[in-house]
Amino acid sequence: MSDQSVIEAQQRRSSRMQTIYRPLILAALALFVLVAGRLVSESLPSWIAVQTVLSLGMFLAVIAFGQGLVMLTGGLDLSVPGVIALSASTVAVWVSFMDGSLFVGVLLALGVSLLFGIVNGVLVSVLKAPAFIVTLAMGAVLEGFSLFITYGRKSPESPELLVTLFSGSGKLFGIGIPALLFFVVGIIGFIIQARSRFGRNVYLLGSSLEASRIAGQPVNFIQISIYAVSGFGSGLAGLMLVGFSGNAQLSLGTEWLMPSIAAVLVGGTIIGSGRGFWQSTITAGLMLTAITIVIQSTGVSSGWKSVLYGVVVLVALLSTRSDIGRRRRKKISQDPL
Amino acid sequence: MNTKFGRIRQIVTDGTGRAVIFWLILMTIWLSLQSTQGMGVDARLIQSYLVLALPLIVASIGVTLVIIMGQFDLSAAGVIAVVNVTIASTLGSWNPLLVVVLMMALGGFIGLVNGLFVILGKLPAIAVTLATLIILQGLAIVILPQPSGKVPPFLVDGVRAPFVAVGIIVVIIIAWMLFKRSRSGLYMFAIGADPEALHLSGLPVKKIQLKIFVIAGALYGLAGVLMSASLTSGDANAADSFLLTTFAATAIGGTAFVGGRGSAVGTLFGALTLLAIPKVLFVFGVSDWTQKVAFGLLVLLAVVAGAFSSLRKNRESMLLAPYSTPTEGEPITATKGGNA
Amino acid sequence: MKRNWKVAALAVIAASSLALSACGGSSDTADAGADSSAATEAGADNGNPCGWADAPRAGGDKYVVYMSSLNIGNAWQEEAVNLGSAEALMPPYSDCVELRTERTEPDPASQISQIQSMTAAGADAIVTFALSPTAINATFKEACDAGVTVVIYDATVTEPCAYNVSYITAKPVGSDIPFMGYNAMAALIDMMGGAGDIFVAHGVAGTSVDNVHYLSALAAIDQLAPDMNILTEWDGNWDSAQQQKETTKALASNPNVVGIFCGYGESGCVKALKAANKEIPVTGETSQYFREQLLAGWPGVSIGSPPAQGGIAMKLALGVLEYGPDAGIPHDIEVPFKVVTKDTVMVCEEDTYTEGCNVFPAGVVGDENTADIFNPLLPEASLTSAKTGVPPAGLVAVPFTVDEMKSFEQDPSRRYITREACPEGWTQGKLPEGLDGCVQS
Amino acid sequence: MNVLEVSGLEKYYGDSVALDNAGISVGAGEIRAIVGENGAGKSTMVKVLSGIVTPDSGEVKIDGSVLELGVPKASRSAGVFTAFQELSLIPNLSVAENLLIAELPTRAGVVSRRAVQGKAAKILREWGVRDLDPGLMVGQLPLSAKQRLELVRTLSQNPKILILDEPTAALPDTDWLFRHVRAARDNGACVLYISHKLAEIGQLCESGTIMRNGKIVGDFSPTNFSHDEIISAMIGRSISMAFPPRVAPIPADAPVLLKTTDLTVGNRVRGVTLQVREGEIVGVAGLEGQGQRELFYGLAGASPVTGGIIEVAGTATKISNPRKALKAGPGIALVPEERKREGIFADLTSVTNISVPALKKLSVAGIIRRGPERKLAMEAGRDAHMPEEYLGRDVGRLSGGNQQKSVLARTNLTGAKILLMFDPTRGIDPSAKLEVYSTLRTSAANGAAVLFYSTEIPELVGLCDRVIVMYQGVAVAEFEGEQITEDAIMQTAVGNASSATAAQGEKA
Repeated sequence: MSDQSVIEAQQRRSSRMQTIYRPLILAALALFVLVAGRLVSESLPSWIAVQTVLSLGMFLAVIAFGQGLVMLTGGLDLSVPGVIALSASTVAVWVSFMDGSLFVGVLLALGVSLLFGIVNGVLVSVLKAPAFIVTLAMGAVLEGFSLFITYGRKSPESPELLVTLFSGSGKLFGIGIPALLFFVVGIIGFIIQARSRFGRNVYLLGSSLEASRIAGQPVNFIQISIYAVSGFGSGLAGLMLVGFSGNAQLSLGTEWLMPSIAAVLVGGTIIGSGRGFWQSTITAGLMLTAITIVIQSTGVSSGWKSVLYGVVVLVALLSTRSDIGRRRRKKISQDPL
Repeated sequence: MNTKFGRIRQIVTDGTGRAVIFWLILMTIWLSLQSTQGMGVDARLIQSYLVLALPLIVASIGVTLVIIMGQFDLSAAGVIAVVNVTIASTLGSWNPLLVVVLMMALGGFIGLVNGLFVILGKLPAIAVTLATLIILQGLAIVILPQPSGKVPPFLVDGVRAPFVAVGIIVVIIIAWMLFKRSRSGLYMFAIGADPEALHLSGLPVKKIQLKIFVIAGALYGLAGVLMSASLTSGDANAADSFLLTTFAATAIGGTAFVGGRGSAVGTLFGALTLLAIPKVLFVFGVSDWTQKVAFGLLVLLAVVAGAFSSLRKNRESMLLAPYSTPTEGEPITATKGGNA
Repeated sequence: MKRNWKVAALAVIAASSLALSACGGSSDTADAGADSSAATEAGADNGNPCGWADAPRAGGDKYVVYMSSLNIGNAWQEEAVNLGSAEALMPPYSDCVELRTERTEPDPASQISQIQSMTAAGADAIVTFALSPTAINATFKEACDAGVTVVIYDATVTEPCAYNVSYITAKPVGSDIPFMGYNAMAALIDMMGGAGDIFVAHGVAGTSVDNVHYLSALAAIDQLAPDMNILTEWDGNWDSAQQQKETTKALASNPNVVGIFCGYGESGCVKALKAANKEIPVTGETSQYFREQLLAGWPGVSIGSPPAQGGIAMKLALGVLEYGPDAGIPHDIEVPFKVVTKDTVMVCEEDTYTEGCNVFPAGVVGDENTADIFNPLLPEASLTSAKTGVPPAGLVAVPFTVDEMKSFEQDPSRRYITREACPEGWTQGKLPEGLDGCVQS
Repeated sequence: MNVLEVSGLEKYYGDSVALDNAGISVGAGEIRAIVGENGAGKSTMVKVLSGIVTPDSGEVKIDGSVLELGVPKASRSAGVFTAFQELSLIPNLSVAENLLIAELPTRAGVVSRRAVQGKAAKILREWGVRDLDPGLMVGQLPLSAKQRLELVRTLSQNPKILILDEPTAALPDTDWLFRHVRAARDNGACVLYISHKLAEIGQLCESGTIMRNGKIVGDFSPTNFSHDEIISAMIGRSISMAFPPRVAPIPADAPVLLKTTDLTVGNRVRGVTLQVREGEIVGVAGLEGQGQRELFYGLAGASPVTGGIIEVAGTATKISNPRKALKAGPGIALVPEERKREGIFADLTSVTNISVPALKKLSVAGIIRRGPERKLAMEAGRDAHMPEEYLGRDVGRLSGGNQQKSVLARTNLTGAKILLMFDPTRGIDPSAKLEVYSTLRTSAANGAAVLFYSTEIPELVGLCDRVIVMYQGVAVAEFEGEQITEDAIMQTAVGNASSATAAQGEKA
């Protein structure tokens, strides 16, 4: 059984590669990028920069969480901007026009987001409609709804509390609250995805829907709850962003969809498989955020900036490819010894 | 099953057939309401509707091929943007045929790059093409910082000339019928269903995959030319919406996102449907927020209906599966099926 | 069992989509009702409604006029389309015009499709915001050829047959130097004491409006403060959320900045600065939030695209219908705009136009709404119109005379910027502001 | 002079060795058996010879000329043709298109259906296969038909070197195959025959080679080696290939845990009445596609039951999905047919695979306690003879045997008393098979009622207390105790029994 034990050793390594090394590499890259930023701006690296990366990374993480779960099970959630817009305008309108309490407003917003997440889930799991297109269409519908509730009104303003919490004006021990929240989000996300029963069910479903079914897993329920969580996450992000930017508007979420998908992919999650880890996703989010900050302050024109960004993403993908470690080891094993 | 009812049932459960039906319904609503409102229906209205649909049709078919092959391609919008600005900024007065060839070659080249990263680089296609999309959209702005330029007039007038659009659509359908039955076509479907088996059969799977990526890229290139012809100018942002609409068209056309199954003809009608929806909403006088909602719901309706009926179809096929006696006895009889 | 409720699900979707279309329809007919109620017997010497130049294309006793903007939930877009609609619903126009409002999804194909639909539906005039200066041209041409009057507001198009009503190349009220970008940058340089490094925010990259603002701003730097550096640039997409995100990033890499050339979505820039508690000069457009900040003493210059252009464009369109296409109404109108600083900011009486006022009392409109709905060319504007698209009772439109319109014609030297061509007698050359323009040959 | 000369093949996957200086030489007109456990390197060698896998080093000579490695075309043109274990057929292409996949005849670039089907029909007839309609989608075929198609496709190339990898895994009548293999041999082809079924090897092969851990560990002559000797050589330690002893005959009053009356599933299972008592292992025999799969899946709630009654522990129960099945009375658990697709979670570790049914009771406030999970999985694994060192490993990387063991361990963890074992020993190596047998017997001894289907009739004979034979969706015969013989089962399975003809008529 010698080969078996060898395989085992390799397995240990490659799984550590996934759960520990890759996130560390990505985090290190994020820092490195900020340091290398020196080349384009002499005020980099700086404590402010780190804080900014963390707080923007926090928003990204909240969205990327649900997105990641959906992608693990072979889908994509394109309704993110729609949900964000809807939840944001719900809370804003409720508080600034209905003079409702913030608490109720938040519950309403999250409830609505959850609801439409569930609708997505039902369409995908029960009616077996392609997630890509269901969530795309749902996104359009939700944008319509958020237009409707803000329609003909003066653009609704955000509740004060949300602003102080998420605009970065509020601080705790001199650190912006969003930056601190990043770690909270990170830990909660890790517990849910890596340690909880729900997270386990997601991995099982992602690894093999048929096997889950035969093993007596409530597959439809799980799939629905995944989209529900994704909806809820986007709703939460909506609340945070409405606090961040001070008022609700349709475009609140549009600039976050692609980054969330990119973070999950660069984090090494493979669509529709049981492979992918939360710690990699969020660290990938940090790295991408850091990169955008540095690229932004290069002198090149905006066109070249996005070219640069795309190239960096490609490089990041290549450099953190999951089988790269194995390939190196193969070369070693080829020499006569 | 060979009763008339059975055949109708078959059309409805078949992705393509359903797309056609859905499209016909929308067209009837649109045109009938149009004719009752002020101006009647003239050929030019339909003509311009088709011209507007051409780029989406061609691009979506590219996406469809890649999806049938079991891969994913987000780069369409990027290729179209680059082609559009290249034509408008530099090829404005070139020989139109040369332009078409060049731009298809450009698209094909980008498809080749995508394919190489996916197949040799062993990277997930969606990630690679997302990156190339970002790069290409950036390049488009670099090439043409602000909308301007012109498109070879022959192209513009050519595409608008009566019956050209219809002609192109007919050509597309015929081309698909042939390609589907060509070796590459069969291999494409095969790879989508089971690349490993094809590999074991000793066929060059990677080469075939690469080929499809290139063909898709070339189609995006062609779509870019067609879009340029209908915009008559260059605009780096004009193609942005293709990123998602191409997939919507594919899905409405009844192509499952699992690979191995699908039809370009279905996609063609999916695209036509997508462009018919705004027309219907217009004649209904739907504007402001309801516009987005109604659009979303109609797309959902189209896709979910498809998923729903194919769900029932699968269930039936399970129950109607044939008996087999492996001993040399009476032959196995079952519904014969071609691809798509 | 299971199947049944799947059927139900389908049914629901189908039903609701139809229901929505229907209610959309009804909402529109409500508009129509609003003006037909005010309708009177269209009696006139030449038999046309209101005695205007040509008969309505679709026949009927009213001119069909479409007013369209982008369906992106953007405050500025809504106000522009509302002011335009209100114009057509005021007497005397309300008796002559059937107004139909539309929204365009932000992609050229949708707009092309929509313009074609409008033309086919018998439009006499189409007043719209154009997604691209060039991409829609062919469609506008078709509309013109079909006898439709096409008027574009804010952003311009190069199609000669269309009328451009825009501020892009205009001079601010009480200034001899054209271009918003130039004036804004000049004001910024002035506030910074002519030195220091800045951020520059673009709008949507790849659009002509953005390019004109940007290039004229650069020209100002060259001429007024050549040693000033641009530390960072970004695409603000004319969106405050995006502006705030980008400003936050920029501040992270360059906290030592002393001024921001922000443009539309400026509230995002200011909010990001506040979060980093830096109070530095900012150029922005006309949001209520920004003007309130100026009122509170924030160092900044508010200078931007007036939504009144919507109303002005509508008046122009109706003028063309009234006097006929050959009455010599210029195809290029420059809409003047205001420059407001913390010294010149002045609170309006609610809902009325008092000379020189440029910000509403707190709480009357939202942060993102523009405070600048009033314009010398649109004295009949009102806050109600801007908010709802329906004019308050008793308000009467002030039609243009042909000469009035001529007096606001764009200076030929700047024609090249909006039309990519010079009028006869002019050839392409450099403008004093450093941009490509036309010079007398 | 040998036709095939293989020397010094080395192939590593990562740092696991698949081929370790493997060499073999086969002469013309020779049928060489290659035996070894899964993971011994047989399939890798096959793939190297077929040009599918490029070895890290080594050389292959055919008729003395060196073969270009890693190039399928080269291997084919050198006359090497292979029927693969994992059938290289494309589900969404027709029988004909699959048969001619490598050189599809085109007319003006278009593959004409008629030409292909004509050609295919001719080939099928030549090879004595009259029951396959060339127009059928391969995906719709039963496994046996697929295997036959794969074989015909290989044989019809008149190979110089014919490689058959587990050709009879799902093939009911081996005689058909042997006839053609011998014919090929007589035409001077050299044949590599890879199989776990030592009986067949005895019938067919003149010589044999044993592989272990990627090495060639020796040759043997099938005629004068005992199975036990061969197996010992394969796994490197001596075991005896015996079935666990039956316990004393099941008492007549033992409670009936599972009883069906006129059970129908679609039109695949047409009125099956059977019962399984506590502690009993009831075998189900039948050629591929006689409805046994639907029977098992119907009972497990994985296929919709369309008629009849299912009584679980005496109470009639409606089973609409696997979840309900697990909850029904003492619980019904299924070990599915397609291990890779329906059985294992390939990307996840064995622990994760095993602990699935226990997750609820393992977790506190929704959080899984990992210590207890590992412990539980370890125990369950031990009961299923799963070596502990594999528990932390992705199941997808384990040998078929260990994959199956993790599935059995999970099944045991469900605590279900009614076990539906659908061909649990398919494609796993002898030692693993033994362990599976004993697992089944133990759970039966612990009061489980086991329904056991296998394609290998000897297993049914050796393991079961009763055997039901299915033909055309009906249970056509039932044997008990001494009546259970391979011959009796085979006779009824192919429909020769009187009851079978009745079934025929019923169908028509």
